[in-house]
Amino acid sequence: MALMSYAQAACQALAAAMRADANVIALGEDVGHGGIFGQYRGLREEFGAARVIDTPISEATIMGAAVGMALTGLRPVVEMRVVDFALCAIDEIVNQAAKNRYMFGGQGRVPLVARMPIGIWSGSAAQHSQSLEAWFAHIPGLVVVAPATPADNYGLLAAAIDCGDPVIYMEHKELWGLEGEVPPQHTVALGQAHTARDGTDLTLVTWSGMVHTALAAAEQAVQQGVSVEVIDLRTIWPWDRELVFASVARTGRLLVAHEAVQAAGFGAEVAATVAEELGVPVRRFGAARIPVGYARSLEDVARISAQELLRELMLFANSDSRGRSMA
Amino acid sequence: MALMSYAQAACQALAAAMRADANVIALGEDVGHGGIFGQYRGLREEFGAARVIDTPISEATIMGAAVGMALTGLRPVVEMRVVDFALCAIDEIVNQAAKNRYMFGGQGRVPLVARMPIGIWSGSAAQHSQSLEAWFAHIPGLVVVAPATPADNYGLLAAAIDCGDPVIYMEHKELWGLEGEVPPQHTVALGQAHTARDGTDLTLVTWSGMVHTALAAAEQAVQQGVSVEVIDLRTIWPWDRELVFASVARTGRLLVAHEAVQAAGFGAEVAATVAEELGVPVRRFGAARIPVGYARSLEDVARISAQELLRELMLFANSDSRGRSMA
Amino acid sequence: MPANTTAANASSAEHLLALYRTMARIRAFENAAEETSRGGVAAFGAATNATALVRGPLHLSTGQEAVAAGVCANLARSDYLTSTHRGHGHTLAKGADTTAMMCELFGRASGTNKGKGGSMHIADFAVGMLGANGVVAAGIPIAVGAAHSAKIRGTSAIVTCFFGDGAINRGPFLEGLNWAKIFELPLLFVCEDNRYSATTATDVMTAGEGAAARARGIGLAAETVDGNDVLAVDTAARELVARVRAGGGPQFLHALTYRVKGHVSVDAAAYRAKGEVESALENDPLKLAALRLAALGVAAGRIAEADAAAQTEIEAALAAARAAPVPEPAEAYADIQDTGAGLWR
Amino acid sequence: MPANTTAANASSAEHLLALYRTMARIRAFENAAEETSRGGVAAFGAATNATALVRGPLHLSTGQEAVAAGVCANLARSDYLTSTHRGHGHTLAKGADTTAMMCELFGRASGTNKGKGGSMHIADFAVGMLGANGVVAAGIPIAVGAAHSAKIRGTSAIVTCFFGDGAINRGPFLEGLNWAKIFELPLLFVCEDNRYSATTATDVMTAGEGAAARARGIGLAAETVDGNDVLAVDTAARELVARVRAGGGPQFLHALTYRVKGHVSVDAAAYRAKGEVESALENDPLKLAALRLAALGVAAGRIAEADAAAQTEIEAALAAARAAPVPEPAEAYADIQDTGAGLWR
Ligand SMILES: Cc1ncc(C[n+]2csc(CCOP(=O)(O)OP(=O)(O)O)c2C)c(N)n1
Ligand SMILES: Cc1ncc(C[n+]2csc(CCOP(=O)(O)OP(=O)(O)O)c2C)c(N)n1
Ligand SMILES: [Mg+2]
Ligand SMILES: [Mg+2]
Repeated sequence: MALMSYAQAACQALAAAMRADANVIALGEDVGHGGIFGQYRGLREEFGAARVIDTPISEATIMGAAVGMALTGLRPVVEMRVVDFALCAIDEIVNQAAKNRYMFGGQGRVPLVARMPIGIWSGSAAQHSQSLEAWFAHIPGLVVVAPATPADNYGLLAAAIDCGDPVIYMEHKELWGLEGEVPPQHTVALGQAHTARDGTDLTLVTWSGMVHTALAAAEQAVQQGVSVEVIDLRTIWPWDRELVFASVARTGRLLVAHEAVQAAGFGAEVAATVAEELGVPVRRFGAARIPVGYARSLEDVARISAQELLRELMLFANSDSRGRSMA
Repeated sequence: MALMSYAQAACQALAAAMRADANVIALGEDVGHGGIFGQYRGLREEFGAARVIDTPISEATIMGAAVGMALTGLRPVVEMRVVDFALCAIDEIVNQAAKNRYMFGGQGRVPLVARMPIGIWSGSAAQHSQSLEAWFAHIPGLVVVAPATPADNYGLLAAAIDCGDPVIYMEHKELWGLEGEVPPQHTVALGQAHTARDGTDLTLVTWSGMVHTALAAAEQAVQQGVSVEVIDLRTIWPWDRELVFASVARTGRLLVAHEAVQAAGFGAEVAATVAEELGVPVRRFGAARIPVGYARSLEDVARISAQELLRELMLFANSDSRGRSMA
Repeated sequence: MPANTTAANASSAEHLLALYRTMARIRAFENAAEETSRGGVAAFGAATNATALVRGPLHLSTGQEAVAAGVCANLARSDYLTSTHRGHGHTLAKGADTTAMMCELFGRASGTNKGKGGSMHIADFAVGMLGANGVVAAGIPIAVGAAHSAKIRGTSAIVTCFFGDGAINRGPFLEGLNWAKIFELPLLFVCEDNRYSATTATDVMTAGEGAAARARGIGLAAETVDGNDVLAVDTAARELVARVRAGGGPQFLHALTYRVKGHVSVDAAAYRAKGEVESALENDPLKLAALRLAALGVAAGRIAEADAAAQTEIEAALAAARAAPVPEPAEAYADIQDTGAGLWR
Repeated sequence: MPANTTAANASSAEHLLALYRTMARIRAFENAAEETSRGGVAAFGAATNATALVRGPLHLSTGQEAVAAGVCANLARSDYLTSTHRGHGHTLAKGADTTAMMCELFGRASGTNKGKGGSMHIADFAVGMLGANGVVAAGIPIAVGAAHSAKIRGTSAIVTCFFGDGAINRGPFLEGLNWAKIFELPLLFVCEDNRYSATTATDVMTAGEGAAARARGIGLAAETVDGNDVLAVDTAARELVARVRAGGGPQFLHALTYRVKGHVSVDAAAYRAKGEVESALENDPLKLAALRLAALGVAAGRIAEADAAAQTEIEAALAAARAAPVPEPAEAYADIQDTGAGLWR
């Protein structure tokens, strides 16, 4: 076990993969100087500029070139800085990377990892604060991953690089400095959720930065007599239905919380599926459908605090068997 | 009333708006020659090339320029041909058009209509057959519209041009030739769904091309003793919760069907909301999470037929009160 | 030295005849595809004929065959190539099998893409053909990546990237050329300029002196060639390919040709000036090559033979495609992704 | 004619002094913003200081003031302008009020954007400043649209579009220039070349002869100017703006300058060569202008006065911003859209 930050964990997982396989390369803006969050620190020194490739500000071509690289034997790790800028490369992700293998009848494979951090990034306002994991879950051909801890950022990035599919790898913009223990040679299987906290009264499914908020809220719920099971989905697609179903079957109700806008967010998929399959009360708590404002007073409205989440938890826990408030 | 095709209806609604307001203009590839579906036929002849603007193949700039036009007094109607190509203009839609008014503190307005047809387009395979309405519903600042009939394509396009917000206007790629009656000076309020068929046993919510499939399936369900109420949502965001809730409160169960991939589709939003609010059984039927293949045998797997929808309807109608199959 | 001249003549005649054969095969292939597609296109509001063998949009390169033939004559099987929605000629000239191609257009399980792609996405990775593409200019970044990969992996493969005149107004053109040049990638860009972008004449949509000037503005050497003269294309491409192979970095070829048919097979192209097509047909690349072959002393019978051989080959392809089985519905779920695919909706 | 010369001298001195004042105000504004932002930036992994008055990424144009001042001196209030993430200078020079700007950086309800945008999205539509933008090159198509709109509506407004040297490698650069030229729009493109794109020296990422050559490759006339010489910028811009106003279509100005600070305020810019900044400071645009003013016979006191006035103005802005109320939380739900907004999640 080693203590490292979320950024260091990813960096070390990538370094290990690059040591093991000469075809693993990294490309994107400013990666040569270590990435603007330090998530590529030291890689160019170790692997050289030919494998840690600084690129022009050309998102469409960064992603499109990665498709061409992946098709011809490399395993590129693509840096998009934030998901907001990946919006300049959507054709390349959705029409090219995701569909290539299918459209060409299985002739090619596109084993690339596209890193595009999600989440509110303090004081950065509307164009740097989005969480768009639901978009990519909607697109056949893509795997979608959102690690919440340093250990998972190591283990999931290792698994993503190893995976033969295009993986949309969504770190969180405010977790880079978070520290935690990482087991050596750690990997985490894609598609496996993690029960971050056991509980009996209610299942709270979440992912990414919201995992930490959820754990804090669950902690406080205990004092109000409610035992919350917290599941960190970790992989958004394919999501771990079995683990969620098993938990909800025990607790009898599901709350999904996420930082993304609630409307048409991935919480809807989880909630709808559980409602369909188990017929138990479901509830969601995602962000309001508002852009993220700059002033702290506005940004705070777009964020979900542990306090607000707790309030939702308690309201839901105290609702009737169809999930309706008993007030 | 006049009989016209879905394409003609849109064309005439646009012509009427252009006659009424000199600031309404149209721009996009091939619009000068009437648009490749005839949806701009005759407009250049009537309004001239300065207002019916043929553009280079520059999707990002078509959309970005429309933002600049809208900010400075025009009301542009933007042609993207199919939603699949609009993926080349996502930054301009999501980071610019949708966020402009908010981000700049209400200084500007972006009254544009971005036409980007959805749906499978027979024999056109994976890159020309997507339905991505859920994406845009997820983005604060956007209105999302999906007309199913000539009358609605007239009335909703008129309303969309009139609306001060950026409207993602999603016609269906296979409905251009569909004929129907259109009342004179027709408009349809944004955000209002339409009960396309009354019924008592089950509410079927749908939109766009799937409305026609749903009506066919509902017709057949009668013969099997099940009365289906079909609601055409028409506007995806904001969707008509009141009408849907009222219907489901009567029928006691909800099925949402759409041509888009089911996973993280907009059906999840509708189903999850109804489950949360009414606690009744919900079910979705969307496309499998597969790209659309070219061969008819493959394309047919990606489509939802009236037959399949009927099967789902009947299974659901015959399930227990928690929506679970009684087999 | 009349003997040498004769020998040189004979060898260049054989070379031209080989190029002619490629063009004739493309022409025959596309004529047959057009024939079997009648009613199968839903573009331009036309009704779909449910029984058409070739479905959906079919973009023909009729009249542009010299570009595909002349460029690809200089490529090895191990070289890579990316193409556009109008990619039959490139694919065939790169070495793909016409039966597998026709099967693909017919949506058969034995097609190059197992029936999953059709005309607009035709690909044959076995001959380095990494795919036609339904999105204008989308092949450019992919080609750039393949070339970057070849360079990183130290292979000798080079990449050729075809795109149309309309594509030079999309962002990836700038980004891709810039990238190729700063990394000095082994890449030949070919702008196949047929003067139209769908229903729009490209020149009025294009500022400046056109494709070659733009490429030069981004620092690439660029040449312009008569794209209907297969020998001229071949000669220019040979020189450029040699420079690319020698490590000279990306090169740019602007080939001037003409789109004889409508944008897609059902487009009557009523927007063209009267007589425009007729006068363009004077410059038909097959006709020009045949005249040149005659001038080189090749007997008319050998040209007719080439035409007939192409015809026979394509008829066999048609017959095979007609007889081939369509994909099983279960195949719709195959080859999507390893992680997270399945019947589960 | 010594009398005339003196008069000319005096008038050009006054003109330069006015330009100097604009630069001094920008400098003072940004110095104050930097000071009040310490710890407020989460970029580069740095921790956020919850009490910082200016939050998030702050991109300073220190050392580049001559470009904003020189160009905007030739614009009317009714002309439009689009900018980048590094937009304080452009906004101020276009006529925005420094108090409203500082309030915006402080996230106050009285900010130009009601506290919704901050530094990276600063805008003042009342003076035609249509917005800074957090996405590199995203302002280009918007400027193109504004110019197209001005042309269609028949107004006399022209548009100026600022972007960085890094932006010329993004697709919208090509698309926007092409569009502006084919429609002959009233638009001045200004590439403010500060030699860096975040941590990367732009030249190694840019093929060819740079911004002006690229613009020429797309058919635009283009000029290069010393962007640290405010008079040179002013003179070049005057000529280009005149051409634009006269219906000459889009013009292009490449202004060479230098980014004195890091990319964002907390970036120490350790990736730069030793001594690079020091030697660049020799060319500081304020210093150069002050020398020139002295040469024109302007008394040192008048320059000091200009500096002091700028300082006073910005201190007042700071005080006002400190005292201003923050936006009410309910404001988070306002100005999203007319149809479909609301508290409903
Ligand atoms: C990004 C994008 N925009 C629009 C289209 C629709 N479209 C298909 S082909 C075409 C014209 C392309 O012109 P050009 O590049 O010259 O190729 P050509 O068809 O002449 O071979 C257009 C506009 C598309 N496929 N992709
Ligand atoms: C599309 C996009 N890609 C990347 C970024 C991150 N980014 C912000 S500023 C910047 C450098 C821009 O360089 P340049 O255009 O020269 O402007 P400068 O910062 O030098 O003023 C980058 C890469 C972004 N904001 N948008
Ligand atoms: Mg063309
Ligand atoms: Mg710069």
